[in-house]
Amino acid sequence: MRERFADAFHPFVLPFLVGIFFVLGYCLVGMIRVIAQLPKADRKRFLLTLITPKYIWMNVRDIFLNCLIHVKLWKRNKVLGYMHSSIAFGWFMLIVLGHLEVMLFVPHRIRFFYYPIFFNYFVAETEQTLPGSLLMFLMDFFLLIVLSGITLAIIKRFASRIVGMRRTTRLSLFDRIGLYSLWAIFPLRLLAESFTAHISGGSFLTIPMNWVFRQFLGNDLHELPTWWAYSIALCVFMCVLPFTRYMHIPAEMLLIPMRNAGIRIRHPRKGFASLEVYSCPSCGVCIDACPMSVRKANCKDATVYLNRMLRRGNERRIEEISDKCLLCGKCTAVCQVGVQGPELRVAQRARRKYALSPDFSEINVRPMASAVASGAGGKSGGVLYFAGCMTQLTPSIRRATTSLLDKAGVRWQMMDPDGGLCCGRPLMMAGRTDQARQLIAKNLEIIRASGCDTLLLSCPICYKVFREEYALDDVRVVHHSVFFQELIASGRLQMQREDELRLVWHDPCELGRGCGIYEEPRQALAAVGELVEAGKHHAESICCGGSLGSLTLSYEQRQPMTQNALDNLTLANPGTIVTGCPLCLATFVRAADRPVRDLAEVLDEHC
Amino acid sequence: MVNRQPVIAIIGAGIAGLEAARQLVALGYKPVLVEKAPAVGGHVAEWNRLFPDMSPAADLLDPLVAQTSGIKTLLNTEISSINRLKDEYNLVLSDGSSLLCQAVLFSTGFHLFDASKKEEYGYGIYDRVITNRDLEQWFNTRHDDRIGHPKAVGFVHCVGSRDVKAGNTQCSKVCCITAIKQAIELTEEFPDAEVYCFYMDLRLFGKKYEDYYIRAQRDYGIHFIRGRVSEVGEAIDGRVVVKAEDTLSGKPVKVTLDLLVLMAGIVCNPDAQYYAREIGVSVDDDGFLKSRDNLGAITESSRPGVFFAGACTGAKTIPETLAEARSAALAIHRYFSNPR
Amino acid sequence: MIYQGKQKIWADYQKEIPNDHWFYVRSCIRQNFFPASERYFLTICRDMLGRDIFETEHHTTCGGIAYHCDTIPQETAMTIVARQFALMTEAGYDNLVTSCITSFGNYTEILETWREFPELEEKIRESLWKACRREFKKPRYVAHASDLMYKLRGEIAERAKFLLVSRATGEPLRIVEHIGCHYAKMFPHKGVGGAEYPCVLSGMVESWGGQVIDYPERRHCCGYGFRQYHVKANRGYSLSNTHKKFESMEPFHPDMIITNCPGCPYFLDRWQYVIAEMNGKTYGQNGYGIPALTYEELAGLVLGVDPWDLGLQVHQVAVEPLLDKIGIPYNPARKYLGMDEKKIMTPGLPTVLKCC
Amino acid sequence: MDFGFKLSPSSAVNLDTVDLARFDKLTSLVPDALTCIGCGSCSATCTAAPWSGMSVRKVLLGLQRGRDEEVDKMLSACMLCGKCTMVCPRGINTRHLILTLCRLNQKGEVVR
Repeated sequence: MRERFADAFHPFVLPFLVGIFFVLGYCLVGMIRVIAQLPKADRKRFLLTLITPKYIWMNVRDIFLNCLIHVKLWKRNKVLGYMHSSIAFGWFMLIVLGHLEVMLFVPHRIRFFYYPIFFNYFVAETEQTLPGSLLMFLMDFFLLIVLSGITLAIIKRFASRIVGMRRTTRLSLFDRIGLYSLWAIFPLRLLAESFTAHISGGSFLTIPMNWVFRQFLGNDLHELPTWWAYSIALCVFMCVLPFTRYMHIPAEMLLIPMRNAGIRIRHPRKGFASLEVYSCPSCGVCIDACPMSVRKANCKDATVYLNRMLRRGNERRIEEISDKCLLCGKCTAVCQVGVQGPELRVAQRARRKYALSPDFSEINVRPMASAVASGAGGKSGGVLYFAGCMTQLTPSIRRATTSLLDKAGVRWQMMDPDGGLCCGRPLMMAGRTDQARQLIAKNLEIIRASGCDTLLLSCPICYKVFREEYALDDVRVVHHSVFFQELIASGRLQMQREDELRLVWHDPCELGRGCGIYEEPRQALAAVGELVEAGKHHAESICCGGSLGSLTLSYEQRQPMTQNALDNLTLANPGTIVTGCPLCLATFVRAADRPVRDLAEVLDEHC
Repeated sequence: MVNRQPVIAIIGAGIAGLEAARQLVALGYKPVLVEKAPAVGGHVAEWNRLFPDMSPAADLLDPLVAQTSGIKTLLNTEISSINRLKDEYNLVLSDGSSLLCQAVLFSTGFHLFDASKKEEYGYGIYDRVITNRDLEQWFNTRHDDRIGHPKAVGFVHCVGSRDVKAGNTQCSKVCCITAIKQAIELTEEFPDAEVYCFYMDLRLFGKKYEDYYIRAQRDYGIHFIRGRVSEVGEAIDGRVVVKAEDTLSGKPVKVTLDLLVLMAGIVCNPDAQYYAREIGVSVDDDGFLKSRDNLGAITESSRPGVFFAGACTGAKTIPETLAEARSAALAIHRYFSNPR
Repeated sequence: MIYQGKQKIWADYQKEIPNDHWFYVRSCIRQNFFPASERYFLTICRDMLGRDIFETEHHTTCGGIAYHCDTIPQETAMTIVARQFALMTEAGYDNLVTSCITSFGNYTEILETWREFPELEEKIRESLWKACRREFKKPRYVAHASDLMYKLRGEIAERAKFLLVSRATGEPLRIVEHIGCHYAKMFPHKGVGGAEYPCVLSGMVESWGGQVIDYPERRHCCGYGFRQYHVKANRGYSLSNTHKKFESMEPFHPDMIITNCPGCPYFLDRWQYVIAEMNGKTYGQNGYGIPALTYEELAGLVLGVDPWDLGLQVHQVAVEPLLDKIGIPYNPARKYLGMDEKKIMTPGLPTVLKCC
Repeated sequence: MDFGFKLSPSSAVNLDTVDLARFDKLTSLVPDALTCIGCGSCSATCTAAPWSGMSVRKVLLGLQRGRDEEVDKMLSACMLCGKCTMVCPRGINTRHLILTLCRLNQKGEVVR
């Protein structure tokens, strides 16, 4: 190999240089701002992880698997997986190999940014060497991979159903520019390299194309323009990148380490939140996933649009989208980047100004506290059962739960025999955290007074908040599904199995995605009958539509969502629908065409 | 036993009488309509639009009148007396002639309660107090100086209904929905007016009535105040000051209105009571004519050959009245077809 | 306002009032409040119109206040009333005319009760006999003195020295009539014109040239309410009801208030002073109050009786502006002279309410 | 002058003078609020009621009767548990109603 030009420069590299410096500068500034916006504690924590070997390894692995290979996407959809990883990983390899070539043949040029990118223009092949032709081969190979990905991308754009997506996002102008320039880059590179292949050499792709072109193209006049075009395409792509969904490429590379460091959203627009927003590739997977989008309704309220509106600062829509959401968390479950839609919305709700705020300081819980204290009869330990507001509306759950506790011979007492305080979760969902804290303090007073060692909950909404927000280190907070499964496993509850009983388990949002409890209730149900699965289940189960998460959805708007959730549950035609949440129960019972029961009820009947 | 064409006298040519006559003709009889008014149609002829579909009263009445035009109808004719012969009835008419018939159908309808009897509401004393009928006629004619361009309007439900003191303990049944209908119509007429309905209970039992109520609340912003108006006074500007208790908040309320509409209730037509006594048909303690059986034979009296249709036996909606008219016709047919 | 409408109602509520021969029972409290009223009722009926009105010093209270204050049972009130009837019977009269509205209500209520429950009447006859060996016949007619005055309004109009018109403009005076609650609210058919639009006073006003004004709170109680005023803790409530009436009649600018109840003129008169002291607000023209007269006082004025003989000086609200408006002559110097032409003390002047 | 008693303010609600600004704004944002029939289901099921006398029905009524203090007192007791929404026969989204109301100042403006 020898260099073709002494000065090793040609003006057509300038566009590329402009682009690369612009995008690198932009990302650098962005990164510093995000880190600066973190609360002090978070920032310290994050920076520490960057120098902790364990975290470094974790970060490198995750970035490689997620950003380049897109493993999550592979699991979800092979075609999309291939499409993304072919482009991402292929392009990555082209860059790496480009640098290898430079280092191998013209090491002194490595300091030129553009050299590895336009290598084939600046060099002429003198003799064929094994490593040389190997590199050439790999270059053509990965270029082919990328091109295949691009082809798929083009097909997807015009026929998304082929790759298994019902609805995708509508692209903004910048997105289109970015998209088309991205599509252009690699064909142009192929052309450019083909045109110069007789000088710079090439491999199975470029050499034959070069030969073909030379049959009918008499001169080399078209060679330079193609390199220009290639460079310009790169420039355009990199210059618009910050304003397009492709921003997720750099953003995600910072998001992953931050998430590994356990940083949480504290403000809907700043720091980690903005990073999540930029990491959204607006692929639109969340649109199909969103329970609100049934019958083509509310499509514009999916998380992808929240992110877009947050980037555009469209306050009216931001508010609308934030308030409408059921906070079921499914968008996060299906999101490739794991954007926390619900958390973003709650943070947004928490920013709201109110003329009037609740004040629970007047409430005196001492009578309740002393009641549970005397109920415990001075003995510490035992189970304290908090039925919660919603269970008051579904007394069957309360009856079944207490009956099971008796059958298992557990020492227990009610925390709210004649109604109690709300657990605070609904206020949290509305973003009214401080007010929720007041209630939490009041409830803590009662729980502490009881001296119990286990707090039993039949409502996942309560369960989540007791688990996450209550400082109950010495008290075990447990949902009845888990508790009863343990009692069954340990033989303290004997179940009579009823073979012809077909049961389907509905994963309540707060219990499943919210607290990661999927298996215990299923195991418990398996003990009493034949368990069938819904169409979508576990992390992808569909919200019943009754969720307290939504502030604005009307009853009429919720009905189709409930119906859709029921259709999904009854795909395998179960005899009974079983759930573990009083709210889901009350919501389903209204619309279901077959019995809907709480887990406790079903267990109690077979015990 | 139909040896000769029996004569059937239908007293009152309101919708009940007309519909019954129409059915009887279809069954091959020759009924005679006796109407004291100069025209047929009764109350419905005075109404403008009908709940629950806001359809013009004429749409209901005109075809009915057209199809009964061939039937012998004695207008401006009162009945001075009725006497019972063996199995016939002799109607002595105001023109001196007499009508011998084998069956009598009471379709005498109702009278609107005289709102001036509720003195505390000041109907006939305060300029801005009118009744449901007055308002309905205004919808028809657009002539009523009392109405003007009201900014605040009140509707008083149960005026002379469910009221021992007014001598009327029963519910007039149609006033609630009528009040809502008229309140909506007024709101459409005067969008800037605040409209209040003072009710004791809202009884919206009929098809689509409840939807109507919801629309009145949500789409027309009509205020419903649960409480009976206790008294009405006149302010210096001639507007009326209405006092009531808002029983849901347990507080007395006071409001100054440009127009107060009294939903006069339904009482039995006194003529009907008079005729009934003459031929020994009993009158129920609510003042309406007494059916042989309130479940199975609402259209039949305790006397052979005497039948009822419509509001003479109690407050009725239009569909109920029409249905009764038809079943009365069939009852009469059965009466003449089966030998006694 | 549709006048014919009212006439129609008045037509439905006419009561028979005999022309002559009445047994008169006085009110417990009026003689302290407006003493000349009852005196002039007798003077007008007997001396001016030549009617036979008998009264006896032996009659007592009718027990009405005690009864309405729940301090005596109705049987007791009935026995007291039975005794009045006995006095009437003994005197050979069977038309009873009462000076007091509550008495009128009480007599009416008792007679109606006896009509419904004859056994109760028997019981009362028995207890009266046991108590004082007296027997009685029930009165054929019971009237309130204002009924009688209503009956005689025409004759009074004929003899009228003054009419209720403004001398300056010739306009009729704007007069608020206030009917005592116990007059017809319990038994509408026992009152002239019924309970909603009574014409007993408006009839007088109209036949004497005045114009009755109807205002939203016309029906409202004057605020006296035995259980309210008599208990100091409730007195503010009593006052508030009077205040409500004045607020309601204010925009109509009435020249005077005429009443037919012992308590009403007193409270409508005196509370004006209290309200003025509390809120600094007066309801008459330029700082004065609205004179609240009894129908007897009004009749007296119409017939040309000297205002001071009618006892108008014991009203809190100054009557002079009214007298001037009608053109009734009076001698300011005589205002506070007693019967013996010697000066009784002159009251101190209020701080807000304007008096002469 | 002190008479030892005072004029007591009238307990009557004068609909001529009640200021409906807040109620009107609320119903423009949550029209369903107009469809309340005062059945009291919300009050009966309310978690906060035993502690405070909270009642959505009374809140809506109070707004229309100018009883703002009572309304605000009740609002500030709401725990947003959502039971009232579950039981409302008219399907009113009571939580939305309450949160919207809490955003309005006495003049009926949304606070920013």
